[in-house]
Amino acid sequence: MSEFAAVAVFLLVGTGIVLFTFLLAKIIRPSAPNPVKLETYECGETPYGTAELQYNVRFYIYALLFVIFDVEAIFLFPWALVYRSLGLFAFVEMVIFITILVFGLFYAWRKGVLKWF
Amino acid sequence: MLELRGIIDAIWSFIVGLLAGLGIPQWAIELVGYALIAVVMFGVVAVIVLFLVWWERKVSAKMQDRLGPMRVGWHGIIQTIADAIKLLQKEDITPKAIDFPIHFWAPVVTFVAAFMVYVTVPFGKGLIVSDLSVGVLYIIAITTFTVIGLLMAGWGSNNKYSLLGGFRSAAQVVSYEVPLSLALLGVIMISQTLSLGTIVTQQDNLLKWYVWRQPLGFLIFWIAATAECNRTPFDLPEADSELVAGFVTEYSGMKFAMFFLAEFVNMFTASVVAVTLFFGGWMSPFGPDFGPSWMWFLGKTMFFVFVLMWFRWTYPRLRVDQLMGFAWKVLLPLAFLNILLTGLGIYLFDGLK
Amino acid sequence: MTEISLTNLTFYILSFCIIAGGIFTVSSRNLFHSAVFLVFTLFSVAGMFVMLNAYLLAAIQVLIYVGAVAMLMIFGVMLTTRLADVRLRHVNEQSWPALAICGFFLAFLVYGLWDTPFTVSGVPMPADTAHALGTLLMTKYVLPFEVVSLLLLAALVGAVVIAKKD
Amino acid sequence: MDQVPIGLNHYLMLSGVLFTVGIFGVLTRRNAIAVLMSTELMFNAANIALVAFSRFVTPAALTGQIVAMFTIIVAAAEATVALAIVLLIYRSFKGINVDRINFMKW
Repeated sequence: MSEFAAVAVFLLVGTGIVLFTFLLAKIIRPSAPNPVKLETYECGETPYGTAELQYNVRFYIYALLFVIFDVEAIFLFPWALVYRSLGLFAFVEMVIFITILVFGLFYAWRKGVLKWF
Repeated sequence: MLELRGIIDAIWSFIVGLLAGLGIPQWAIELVGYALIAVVMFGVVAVIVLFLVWWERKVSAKMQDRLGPMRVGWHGIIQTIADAIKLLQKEDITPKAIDFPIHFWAPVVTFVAAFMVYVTVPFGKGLIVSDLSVGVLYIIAITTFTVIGLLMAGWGSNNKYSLLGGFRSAAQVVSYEVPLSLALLGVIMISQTLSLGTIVTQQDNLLKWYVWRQPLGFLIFWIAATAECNRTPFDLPEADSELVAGFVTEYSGMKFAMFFLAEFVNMFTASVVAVTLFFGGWMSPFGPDFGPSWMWFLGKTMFFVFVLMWFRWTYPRLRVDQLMGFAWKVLLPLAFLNILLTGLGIYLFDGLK
Repeated sequence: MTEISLTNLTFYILSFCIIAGGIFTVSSRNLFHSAVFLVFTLFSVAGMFVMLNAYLLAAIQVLIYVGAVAMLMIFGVMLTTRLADVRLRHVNEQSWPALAICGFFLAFLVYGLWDTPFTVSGVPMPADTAHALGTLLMTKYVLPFEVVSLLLLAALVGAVVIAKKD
Repeated sequence: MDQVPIGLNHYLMLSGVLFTVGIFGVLTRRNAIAVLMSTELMFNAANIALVAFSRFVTPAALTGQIVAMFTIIVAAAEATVALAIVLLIYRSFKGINVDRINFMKW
């Protein structure tokens, strides 16, 4: 556990330093807000509506695909870690595992999910 | 030899003597030590980034037959320090429509995530803060916080450009993350460890560099890492002709600086991981004790940073459909192929138990 | 303070982070804030796994929960809710009965768990859990391991069929 | 600061409290994604208990950690399908408040 103490300290010290620079900047910098300055930036035009648009659902579908393949990739790490000591059996297991998921990838491909337009 | 470990140990034993003399218990000394290391590491990272910003401008200028920054200091070398001071005193414009806590914490999350990677980076012989036993996974895990940070920036700004830029960056980073982890898997299969320190010591001369056994893996990793850093040719999120500045549109002053710093830190991190896993880290090509190890490390890493800058002025930007198609239809199948080939190679050439 | 009390202190701080993060997750009006608090909670849980010597599991927790699941939640929030929705009522009319039920449940749990003498083993944890986990996954638990690939395939096909615009 | 070392019961209490918080969220939230977040909290509570048992009761066997690993994976698969369904609901109902989606009730 003590090896992770450094991680915790880095987290706290890093956050602390960043907040400190924000504070420093707050002390140094000028502050002269006015209503026009505080408008949402839209290339100089008066903002039209809010950021409520119908966004492309493609982004979401890629995120769904990502979760599946990320889980798979992470699940392979413990396997890779002991690959040499387990022999041919582990290799065959992995070929089956990967084949099943590659099948999924090709399914998504054939269904046209990977096409952007 | 110019090894830094001895100097650091000498300074550290002096501090320990001082603190122990004051009657401070052992565990507190350890924590203070880590805190000091963290502050020093922050300084090191900051100096590296300041240098990289200047260097990028110089390299860009040379490639376009310009001079680049020349005014402040010798060949403009302290230009970035001047820029940093300027950013520090810039007015911080936070629009009224933002979601304040999210807008405020997004740059903090992004930067701290980029910074925390350096807990387990071996800078040289003995120069590693904490050689975590799950080091490789730790680095991948911490860098995923970057996605959270930029989604926060995109949402918190409540601006169309920011939101769209955030979506784009997240979809891109996420798509290239799978091939990236799978490419690193090949190295893990050969090295049988996740600790970065051990992976470096396994590659103790030129012939043992893992890049020779993982050429495809390295190629996949390097392309994916370029995309993860949002560098050209994968810099769609900040395609300034379409999205102004992407998710940083509504940021100014020090908050903008944090995103900017994090971008360069991530660029350095990508090079560090490439060097550590594929090119022997701080080991010199001729054996473990040839020249100061940290110089080898920095030299190799700077070369890869230079390659990233070189990419920027060589390749045109991809279209969004090409970008996604490349990750899912080319890199991902290739990464699977790489794992199968690696498994087969280990089986045929090394033999399994 | 000694080594033991430092561990205790870490435990209490992490517990506080987990529970406070959880409470904010379920009670925040702004759904995006909920998602960010969820990330915070999940990260603290990873810290708890580190305290329990499960380093590999902590890394997996951050990678899958924070990097994938919470990221997906944030995507979902960004696609389906607006900043303006914050003004809407975010809980249904059953919150007081629900609170009562949860109170009873918690009291029941505390009553049941606090004094149960579990047989705590004195055997120390193996130093290298990552390799041990890999070996177990490939030997004793190899069937679940393969079933997981089928499960992931099913989830993939399901998600594609449901989410694809036609 | 008490000197009692943190034991199994402390972790189980933490797990119980987190689980209760998750239940409260599932029972009261109107938004489908918020309900999903609450279920993730409950998954995590269960994982803490599993890993704690693995640490204290069967340290050598690591069964708890393996099961927790499978739980994480099942949770990820569940979240994927559930969020795809949320997207579908959003498309057909123009909103994802679960108390409006009651047409299968009777």
